[in-house]
Amino acid sequence: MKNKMEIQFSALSQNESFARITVAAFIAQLDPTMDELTEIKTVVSEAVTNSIIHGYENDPNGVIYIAVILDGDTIELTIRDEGIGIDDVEEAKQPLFTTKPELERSGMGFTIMENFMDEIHVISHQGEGTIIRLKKHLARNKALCN
Amino acid sequence: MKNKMEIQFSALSQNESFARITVAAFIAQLDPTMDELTEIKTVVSEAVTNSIIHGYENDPNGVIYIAVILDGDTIELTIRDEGIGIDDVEEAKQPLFTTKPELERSGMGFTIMENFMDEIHVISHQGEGTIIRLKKHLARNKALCN
Amino acid sequence: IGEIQRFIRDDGTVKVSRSLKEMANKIRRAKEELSKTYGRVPTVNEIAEHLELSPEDIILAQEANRNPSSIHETVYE
Ligand SMILES: Nc1ncnc2c1ncn2[C@@H]1O[C@H](COP(=O)(O)OP(=O)(O)O)[C@@H](O)[C@H]1O
Ligand SMILES: Nc1ncnc2c1ncn2[C@@H]1O[C@H](COP(=O)(O)OP(=O)(O)O)[C@@H](O)[C@H]1O
Ligand SMILES: [Mg+2]
Ligand SMILES: [Mg+2]
Repeated sequence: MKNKMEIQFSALSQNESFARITVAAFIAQLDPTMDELTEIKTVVSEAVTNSIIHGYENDPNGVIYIAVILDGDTIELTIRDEGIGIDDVEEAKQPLFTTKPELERSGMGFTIMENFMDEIHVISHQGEGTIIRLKKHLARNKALCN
Repeated sequence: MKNKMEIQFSALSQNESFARITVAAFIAQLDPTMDELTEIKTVVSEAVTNSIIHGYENDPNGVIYIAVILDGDTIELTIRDEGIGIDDVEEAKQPLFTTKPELERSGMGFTIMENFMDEIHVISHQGEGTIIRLKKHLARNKALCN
Repeated sequence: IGEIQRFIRDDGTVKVSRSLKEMANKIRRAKEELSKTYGRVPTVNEIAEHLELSPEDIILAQEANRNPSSIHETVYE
Protein backbone atom coordinates (compact mmCIF):
# COMPACT_ATOMS: atom_id res chain seq x y z
CA MET A 1 0.00 0.00 0.00
CA LYS A 2 1.16 3.53 -0.77
CA ASN A 3 1.64 6.05 1.96
CA LYS A 4 2.54 9.69 1.37
CA MET A 5 3.63 12.72 3.34
CA GLU A 6 4.88 16.20 2.62
CA ILE A 7 6.49 18.78 4.85
CA GLN A 8 7.66 22.32 4.41
CA PHE A 9 9.60 24.46 6.83
CA SER A 10 11.65 27.63 7.23
CA ALA A 11 15.24 27.43 6.00
CA LEU A 12 16.71 27.60 9.50
CA SER A 13 19.59 25.40 10.55
CA GLN A 14 17.72 24.16 13.63
CA ASN A 15 15.18 22.62 11.27
CA GLU A 16 17.75 20.19 9.91
CA SER A 17 17.15 17.99 12.95
CA PHE A 18 13.42 18.35 12.54
CA ALA A 19 13.65 17.21 8.91
CA ARG A 20 15.79 14.19 9.84
CA ILE A 21 13.37 13.07 12.54
CA THR A 22 10.30 13.62 10.38
CA VAL A 23 11.60 11.59 7.45
CA ALA A 24 12.96 8.88 9.77
CA ALA A 25 9.67 8.65 11.69
CA PHE A 26 7.75 8.22 8.46
CA ILE A 27 9.94 5.48 7.01
CA ALA A 28 10.04 3.71 10.39
CA GLN A 29 6.79 2.13 9.16
CA LEU A 30 8.89 -0.05 6.84
CA ASP A 31 10.99 -1.23 9.79
CA PRO A 32 14.42 -0.37 8.36
CA THR A 33 17.61 -1.37 10.15
CA MET A 34 19.19 1.25 12.38
CA ASP A 35 21.93 1.61 9.74
CA GLU A 36 19.51 2.18 6.88
CA LEU A 37 17.84 4.79 9.02
CA THR A 38 21.15 6.53 9.69
CA GLU A 39 21.94 6.57 5.97
CA ILE A 40 18.64 8.19 5.08
CA LYS A 41 18.95 10.75 7.85
CA THR A 42 22.42 11.62 6.58
CA VAL A 43 21.04 12.14 3.08
CA VAL A 44 18.30 14.40 4.44
CA SER A 45 20.93 16.41 6.35
CA GLU A 46 23.08 16.89 3.28
CA ALA A 47 20.22 17.97 1.03
CA VAL A 48 18.60 20.25 3.61
CA THR A 49 21.92 21.86 4.52
CA ASN A 50 22.56 22.49 0.83
CA SER A 51 19.19 24.22 0.47
CA ILE A 52 19.85 26.37 3.53
CA ILE A 53 23.42 27.47 2.85
CA HIS A 54 23.62 27.30 -0.95
CA GLY A 55 20.02 27.56 -2.16
CA TYR A 56 18.86 30.29 0.22
CA GLU A 57 22.27 31.53 1.35
CA ASN A 58 21.00 31.45 4.96
CA ASP A 59 17.95 33.60 4.31
CA PRO A 60 15.44 32.30 6.90
CA ASN A 61 12.52 33.39 4.72
CA GLY A 62 13.33 30.54 2.36
CA VAL A 63 11.09 27.48 2.50
CA ILE A 64 12.27 23.90 2.08
CA TYR A 65 9.90 21.19 0.83
CA ILE A 66 10.27 17.46 1.44
CA ALA A 67 8.01 14.71 0.11
CA VAL A 68 8.21 11.02 0.92
CA ILE A 69 6.30 8.22 -0.77
CA LEU A 70 6.46 4.69 0.61
CA ASP A 71 5.50 2.01 -1.87
CA GLY A 72 6.23 -1.53 -0.73
CA ASP A 73 9.90 -1.54 0.25
CA THR A 74 10.72 1.51 -1.84
CA ILE A 75 11.31 4.97 -0.45
CA GLU A 76 10.95 7.97 -2.76
CA LEU A 77 12.38 11.10 -1.23
CA THR A 78 12.16 14.55 -2.82
CA ILE A 79 13.86 17.62 -1.38
CA ARG A 80 13.12 20.93 -3.04
CA ASP A 81 13.98 24.58 -2.61
CA GLU A 82 13.17 27.75 -4.50
CA GLY A 83 16.62 29.19 -4.03
CA ILE A 84 19.37 30.33 -6.40
CA GLY A 85 19.66 27.02 -8.25
CA ILE A 86 22.74 25.26 -9.61
CA ASP A 87 24.54 26.49 -12.69
CA ASP A 88 26.17 23.20 -13.74
CA VAL A 89 24.68 20.14 -12.05
CA GLU A 90 27.25 17.66 -13.39
CA GLU A 91 30.08 19.78 -12.01
CA ALA A 92 28.28 20.25 -8.67
CA LYS A 93 27.98 16.47 -8.28
CA GLN A 94 31.73 15.89 -8.59
CA PRO A 95 33.34 14.72 -5.34
CA LEU A 96 35.02 17.61 -3.53
CA PHE A 97 33.46 20.24 -5.77
CA THR A 98 32.18 23.17 -3.73
CA THR A 99 31.36 26.81 -4.40
CA LYS A 100 31.84 27.69 -0.76
CA PRO A 101 35.37 26.54 0.12
CA GLU A 102 35.53 29.22 2.83
CA LEU A 103 32.85 27.40 4.82
CA GLU A 104 34.94 24.30 5.40
CA ARG A 105 32.31 22.36 3.50
CA SER A 106 33.56 19.05 2.27
CA GLY A 107 32.12 19.14 -1.25
CA MET A 108 30.94 15.58 -0.58
CA GLY A 109 27.20 16.19 -0.14
CA PHE A 110 26.15 14.85 -3.55
CA THR A 111 28.63 11.98 -3.31
CA ILE A 112 27.11 10.92 0.02
CA MET A 113 23.59 11.10 -1.42
CA GLU A 114 24.64 8.98 -4.40
CA ASN A 115 26.28 6.40 -2.18
CA PHE A 116 23.49 5.98 0.34
CA MET A 117 20.62 5.96 -2.15
CA ASP A 118 19.90 3.77 -5.19
CA GLU A 119 18.89 6.58 -7.52
CA ILE A 120 19.41 10.33 -7.63
CA HIS A 121 18.03 12.89 -10.05
CA VAL A 122 18.86 16.55 -9.74
CA ILE A 123 16.75 19.16 -11.51
CA SER A 124 17.96 22.70 -11.07
CA HIS A 125 17.65 26.01 -12.85
CA GLN A 126 19.48 29.15 -11.89
CA GLY A 127 17.21 31.60 -10.13
CA GLU A 128 14.41 29.04 -9.83
CA GLY A 129 15.61 26.47 -7.36
CA THR A 130 16.64 22.87 -7.00
CA ILE A 131 14.81 19.55 -6.82
CA ILE A 132 16.62 16.42 -5.63
CA ARG A 133 14.74 13.17 -6.25
CA LEU A 134 16.11 10.12 -4.48
CA LYS A 135 15.06 6.48 -4.33
CA LYS A 136 16.06 3.66 -2.05
CA HIS A 137 14.91 0.08 -1.88
CA LEU A 138 15.15 -1.39 1.58
CA ALA A 139 16.69 -4.86 1.75
CA ARG A 140 14.07 -7.58 2.13
CA ASN A 141 14.55 -10.55 4.40
CA LYS A 142 16.99 -8.64 6.52
CA ALA A 143 17.74 -11.64 8.71
CA LEU A 144 18.98 -13.61 5.69
CA CYS A 145 20.92 -10.87 3.92
CA ASN A 146 23.20 -10.01 6.74
CA MET B 1 12.26 34.48 16.16
CA LYS B 2 9.43 32.81 14.24
CA ASN B 3 9.76 29.31 12.93
CA LYS B 4 7.17 27.59 10.79
CA MET B 5 6.42 24.13 9.43
CA GLU B 6 3.61 22.39 7.63
CA ILE B 7 2.98 18.72 6.99
CA GLN B 8 0.37 16.77 5.11
CA PHE B 9 -0.14 13.03 5.00
CA SER B 10 -2.54 10.25 4.07
CA ALA B 11 -5.39 9.65 6.51
CA LEU B 12 -4.04 6.28 7.63
CA SER B 13 -4.07 5.28 11.27
CA GLN B 14 -0.36 4.42 11.17
CA ASN B 15 0.33 8.08 10.45
CA GLU B 16 -1.04 9.14 13.82
CA SER B 17 2.23 8.39 15.59
CA PHE B 18 4.15 9.98 12.71
CA ALA B 19 2.15 13.18 13.24
CA ARG B 20 2.76 13.10 17.00
CA ILE B 21 6.50 12.78 16.62
CA THR B 22 6.75 15.33 13.84
CA VAL B 23 5.04 17.98 15.93
CA ALA B 24 7.04 16.92 18.99
CA ALA B 25 10.33 17.13 17.06
CA PHE B 26 9.50 20.63 15.92
CA ILE B 27 8.52 22.02 19.31
CA ALA B 28 11.44 20.26 20.99
CA GLN B 29 13.35 23.36 19.82
CA LEU B 30 11.68 25.29 22.65
CA ASP B 31 12.87 22.64 25.12
CA PRO B 32 9.52 22.10 26.82
CA THR B 33 9.10 19.82 29.81
CA MET B 34 8.25 16.17 29.20
CA ASP B 35 4.73 16.88 30.49
CA GLU B 36 4.20 19.71 28.05
CA LEU B 37 5.46 17.54 25.23
CA THR B 38 3.17 14.66 26.22
CA GLU B 39 0.19 17.00 26.38
CA ILE B 40 0.82 18.32 22.90
CA LYS B 41 1.37 14.83 21.50
CA THR B 42 -1.95 13.77 23.03
CA VAL B 43 -3.71 16.73 21.45
CA VAL B 44 -2.24 15.86 18.04
CA SER B 45 -3.42 12.26 18.46
CA GLU B 46 -6.96 13.29 19.32
CA ALA B 47 -7.28 15.72 16.44
CA VAL B 48 -5.66 13.43 13.86
CA THR B 49 -7.76 10.46 14.97
CA ASN B 50 -10.88 12.60 14.64
CA SER B 51 -9.92 13.55 11.08
CA ILE B 52 -9.27 9.91 10.16
CA ILE B 53 -12.32 8.26 11.69
CA HIS B 54 -14.89 11.07 11.66
CA GLY B 55 -13.69 13.47 8.95
CA TYR B 56 -12.69 10.90 6.35
CA GLU B 57 -14.52 7.90 7.80
CA ASN B 58 -11.35 5.85 7.30
CA ASP B 59 -10.95 6.66 3.61
CA PRO B 60 -7.14 6.51 3.10
CA ASN B 61 -7.38 8.92 0.16
CA GLY B 62 -8.11 11.69 2.62
CA VAL B 63 -5.29 14.11 3.41
CA ILE B 64 -4.62 15.64 6.83
CA TYR B 65 -2.81 18.97 7.16
CA ILE B 66 -0.91 20.19 10.21
CA ALA B 67 0.80 23.56 10.62
CA VAL B 68 2.91 24.69 13.55
CA ILE B 69 4.22 28.18 14.21
CA LEU B 70 6.67 28.80 17.04
CA ASP B 71 6.84 32.40 18.15
CA GLY B 72 8.79 32.97 21.32
CA ASP B 73 7.28 30.62 23.88
CA THR B 74 3.99 30.31 22.02
CA ILE B 75 2.96 27.30 19.96
CA GLU B 76 0.26 27.69 17.33
CA LEU B 77 -1.01 24.36 16.09
CA THR B 78 -3.51 23.94 13.26
CA ILE B 79 -4.97 20.58 12.23
CA ARG B 80 -7.17 20.51 9.16
CA ASP B 81 -9.06 18.00 7.08
CA GLU B 82 -11.29 18.22 4.02
CA GLY B 83 -13.69 15.60 5.30
CA ILE B 84 -17.41 15.57 6.12
CA GLY B 85 -17.27 18.43 8.62
CA ILE B 86 -19.17 18.92 11.86
CA ASP B 87 -22.86 19.77 11.90
CA ASP B 88 -23.01 21.43 15.33
CA VAL B 89 -19.60 22.38 16.73
CA GLU B 90 -20.86 23.40 20.19
CA GLU B 91 -22.58 20.07 20.63
CA ALA B 92 -19.52 18.16 19.35
CA LYS B 93 -17.35 19.88 21.98
CA GLN B 94 -19.50 18.69 24.90
CA PRO B 95 -17.75 16.14 27.11
CA LEU B 96 -18.85 12.59 26.25
CA PHE B 97 -20.63 13.68 23.05
CA THR B 98 -19.86 11.30 20.20
CA THR B 99 -21.51 10.40 16.92
CA LYS B 100 -19.80 7.02 16.86
CA PRO B 101 -20.78 5.34 20.16
CA GLU B 102 -20.33 1.94 18.52
CA LEU B 103 -16.58 2.57 18.24
CA GLU B 104 -16.05 2.74 21.98
CA ARG B 105 -14.85 6.27 21.50
CA SER B 106 -14.83 8.25 24.69
CA GLY B 107 -16.35 11.47 23.38
CA MET B 108 -13.56 13.25 25.25
CA GLY B 109 -11.36 14.33 22.32
CA PHE B 110 -12.37 17.98 22.33
CA THR B 111 -12.37 18.10 26.13
CA ILE B 112 -8.77 16.85 26.15
CA MET B 113 -7.75 19.44 23.55
CA GLU B 114 -9.38 22.22 25.59
CA ASN B 115 -7.67 21.12 28.77
CA PHE B 116 -4.17 20.71 27.42
CA MET B 117 -4.12 23.87 25.32
CA ASP B 118 -4.71 27.52 26.20
CA GLU B 119 -6.95 28.31 23.24
CA ILE B 120 -9.05 26.30 20.82
CA HIS B 121 -11.04 27.48 17.81
CA VAL B 122 -12.98 25.06 15.68
CA ILE B 123 -14.11 26.04 12.21
CA SER B 124 -16.16 23.42 10.45
CA HIS B 125 -18.68 23.26 7.64
CA GLN B 126 -20.57 20.17 6.63
CA GLY B 127 -19.19 18.69 3.45
CA GLU B 128 -16.17 20.98 3.48
CA GLY B 129 -14.06 19.87 6.39
CA THR B 130 -12.76 20.91 9.76
CA ILE B 131 -10.03 23.24 11.01
CA ILE B 132 -8.86 23.09 14.62
CA ARG B 133 -6.68 26.00 15.72
CA LEU B 134 -4.91 25.58 19.03
CA LYS B 135 -2.54 27.75 21.02
CA LYS B 136 -0.32 27.00 23.96
CA HIS B 137 2.13 29.18 25.87
CA LEU B 138 4.96 27.26 27.42
CA ALA B 139 5.80 28.11 31.01
CA ARG B 140 8.66 30.60 31.21
CA ASN B 141 11.67 30.34 33.50
CA LYS B 142 11.70 26.62 33.16
CA ALA B 143 15.24 26.33 34.41
CA LEU B 144 14.12 27.69 37.77
CA CYS B 145 11.28 25.21 38.14
CA ASN B 146 13.53 22.21 37.83
CA ILE C 1 22.38 7.72 42.06
CA GLY C 2 19.61 5.18 41.46
CA GLU C 3 17.21 7.42 43.35
CA ILE C 4 18.13 10.44 41.28
CA GLN C 5 17.72 8.53 38.05
CA ARG C 6 14.30 7.32 39.10
CA PHE C 7 13.41 10.87 39.98
CA ILE C 8 14.50 12.14 36.60
CA ARG C 9 12.52 9.45 34.83
CA ASP C 10 9.35 9.89 36.84
CA ASP C 11 9.20 13.65 37.08
CA GLY C 12 7.39 15.03 34.06
CA THR C 13 8.74 18.52 34.70
CA VAL C 14 12.20 17.49 33.56
CA LYS C 15 13.28 19.14 30.34
CA VAL C 16 12.89 17.22 27.12
CA SER C 17 16.53 17.75 26.21
CA ARG C 18 17.72 15.92 29.33
CA SER C 19 15.17 13.15 29.20
CA LEU C 20 15.80 12.37 25.55
CA LYS C 21 19.54 12.25 26.05
CA GLU C 22 19.10 9.64 28.73
CA MET C 23 16.91 7.63 26.38
CA ALA C 24 19.44 8.03 23.57
CA ASN C 25 22.12 6.38 25.68
CA LYS C 26 19.84 3.42 26.31
CA ILE C 27 19.22 3.13 22.58
CA ARG C 28 22.93 3.11 21.86
CA ARG C 29 23.47 0.33 24.39
CA ALA C 30 20.48 -1.64 23.08
CA LYS C 31 21.81 -1.40 19.53
CA GLU C 32 25.18 -2.84 20.61
CA GLU C 33 23.54 -5.56 22.65
CA LEU C 34 21.10 -6.65 19.94
CA SER C 35 23.80 -6.51 17.25
CA LYS C 36 25.74 -9.10 19.24
CA THR C 37 22.67 -11.24 19.91
CA TYR C 38 21.46 -11.29 16.29
CA GLY C 39 24.82 -11.06 14.55
CA ARG C 40 23.46 -8.17 12.47
CA VAL C 41 22.25 -4.60 12.90
CA PRO C 42 18.82 -4.53 14.59
CA THR C 43 15.80 -2.89 12.99
CA VAL C 44 13.97 0.04 14.53
CA ASN C 45 11.13 -2.19 15.70
CA GLU C 46 13.52 -4.61 17.35
CA ILE C 47 15.08 -1.79 19.38
CA ALA C 48 11.62 -0.38 20.16
CA GLU C 49 10.37 -3.74 21.44
CA HIS C 50 13.52 -4.29 23.45
CA LEU C 51 13.15 -0.93 25.21
CA GLU C 52 9.34 -1.00 25.29
CA LEU C 53 9.14 2.30 23.43
CA SER C 54 7.44 3.28 20.18
CA PRO C 55 9.64 3.32 17.04
CA GLU C 56 8.92 7.04 16.72
CA ASP C 57 10.17 7.72 20.24
CA ILE C 58 13.35 5.84 19.39
CA ILE C 59 13.88 8.17 16.44
CA LEU C 60 13.19 11.31 18.42
CA ALA C 61 15.49 10.31 21.26
CA GLN C 62 18.30 9.14 19.01
CA GLU C 63 18.55 12.61 17.55
CA ALA C 64 19.21 14.08 20.99
CA ASN C 65 22.57 12.37 21.13
CA ARG C 66 23.75 13.58 17.78
CA ASN C 67 24.08 17.25 18.44
CA PRO C 68 24.36 17.85 22.17
CA SER C 69 23.62 21.53 21.98
CA SER C 70 21.05 21.78 19.20
CA ILE C 71 17.91 21.21 21.23
CA HIS C 72 19.10 23.32 24.11
CA GLU C 73 20.59 26.31 22.34
CA THR C 74 17.38 28.02 21.28
CA VAL C 75 16.36 28.50 24.91
CA TYR C 76 19.28 30.80 25.58
CA GLU C 77 19.24 32.64 22.30
N1 LIG D 1 20.16 23.33 -3.10
C1 LIG D 1 21.20 23.93 -3.73
N2 LIG D 1 21.06 25.16 -4.25
C2 LIG D 1 22.10 25.77 -4.89
N3 LIG D 1 23.31 25.19 -5.05
C3 LIG D 1 23.51 23.97 -4.55
C4 LIG D 1 22.48 23.28 -3.87
N4 LIG D 1 22.96 22.06 -3.49
C5 LIG D 1 24.22 22.00 -3.93
N5 LIG D 1 24.57 23.15 -4.58
C6 LIG D 1 25.89 23.43 -5.20
O1 LIG D 1 26.57 22.20 -5.37
C7 LIG D 1 27.84 22.24 -4.72
C8 LIG D 1 28.21 20.87 -4.19
O2 LIG D 1 27.34 20.46 -3.16
P1 LIG D 1 27.86 19.41 -2.10
O3 LIG D 1 28.34 18.21 -2.84
O4 LIG D 1 26.80 19.19 -1.10
O5 LIG D 1 29.12 20.12 -1.45
P2 LIG D 1 29.16 21.35 -0.41
O6 LIG D 1 27.78 21.56 0.13
O7 LIG D 1 30.12 20.89 0.63
O8 LIG D 1 29.65 22.55 -1.18
C9 LIG D 1 27.69 23.31 -3.66
O9 LIG D 1 28.94 23.89 -3.30
C10 LIG D 1 26.76 24.32 -4.36
O10 LIG D 1 27.48 25.14 -5.25
N1 LIG E 1 -12.44 16.17 12.08
C1 LIG E 1 -13.75 15.88 12.30
N2 LIG E 1 -14.59 15.72 11.26
C2 LIG E 1 -15.89 15.44 11.45
N3 LIG E 1 -16.45 15.28 12.67
C3 LIG E 1 -15.67 15.43 13.77
C4 LIG E 1 -14.30 15.74 13.63
N4 LIG E 1 -13.77 15.83 14.89
C5 LIG E 1 -14.77 15.60 15.74
N5 LIG E 1 -15.93 15.36 15.07
C6 LIG E 1 -17.26 15.12 15.68
O1 LIG E 1 -17.21 15.53 17.04
C7 LIG E 1 -17.54 14.44 17.90
C8 LIG E 1 -16.79 14.55 19.22
O2 LIG E 1 -15.40 14.38 19.02
P1 LIG E 1 -14.51 13.88 20.22
O3 LIG E 1 -14.74 14.79 21.40
O4 LIG E 1 -13.11 13.71 19.75
O5 LIG E 1 -15.14 12.48 20.59
P2 LIG E 1 -15.06 11.08 19.80
O6 LIG E 1 -13.98 11.18 18.75
O7 LIG E 1 -14.71 10.10 20.86
O8 LIG E 1 -16.40 10.85 19.17
C9 LIG E 1 -17.25 13.20 17.09
O9 LIG E 1 -18.01 12.08 17.53
C10 LIG E 1 -17.63 13.66 15.68
O10 LIG E 1 -19.02 13.59 15.49
MG1 LIG F 1 26.60 20.06 0.85
MG1 LIG G 1 -12.08 11.93 19.14
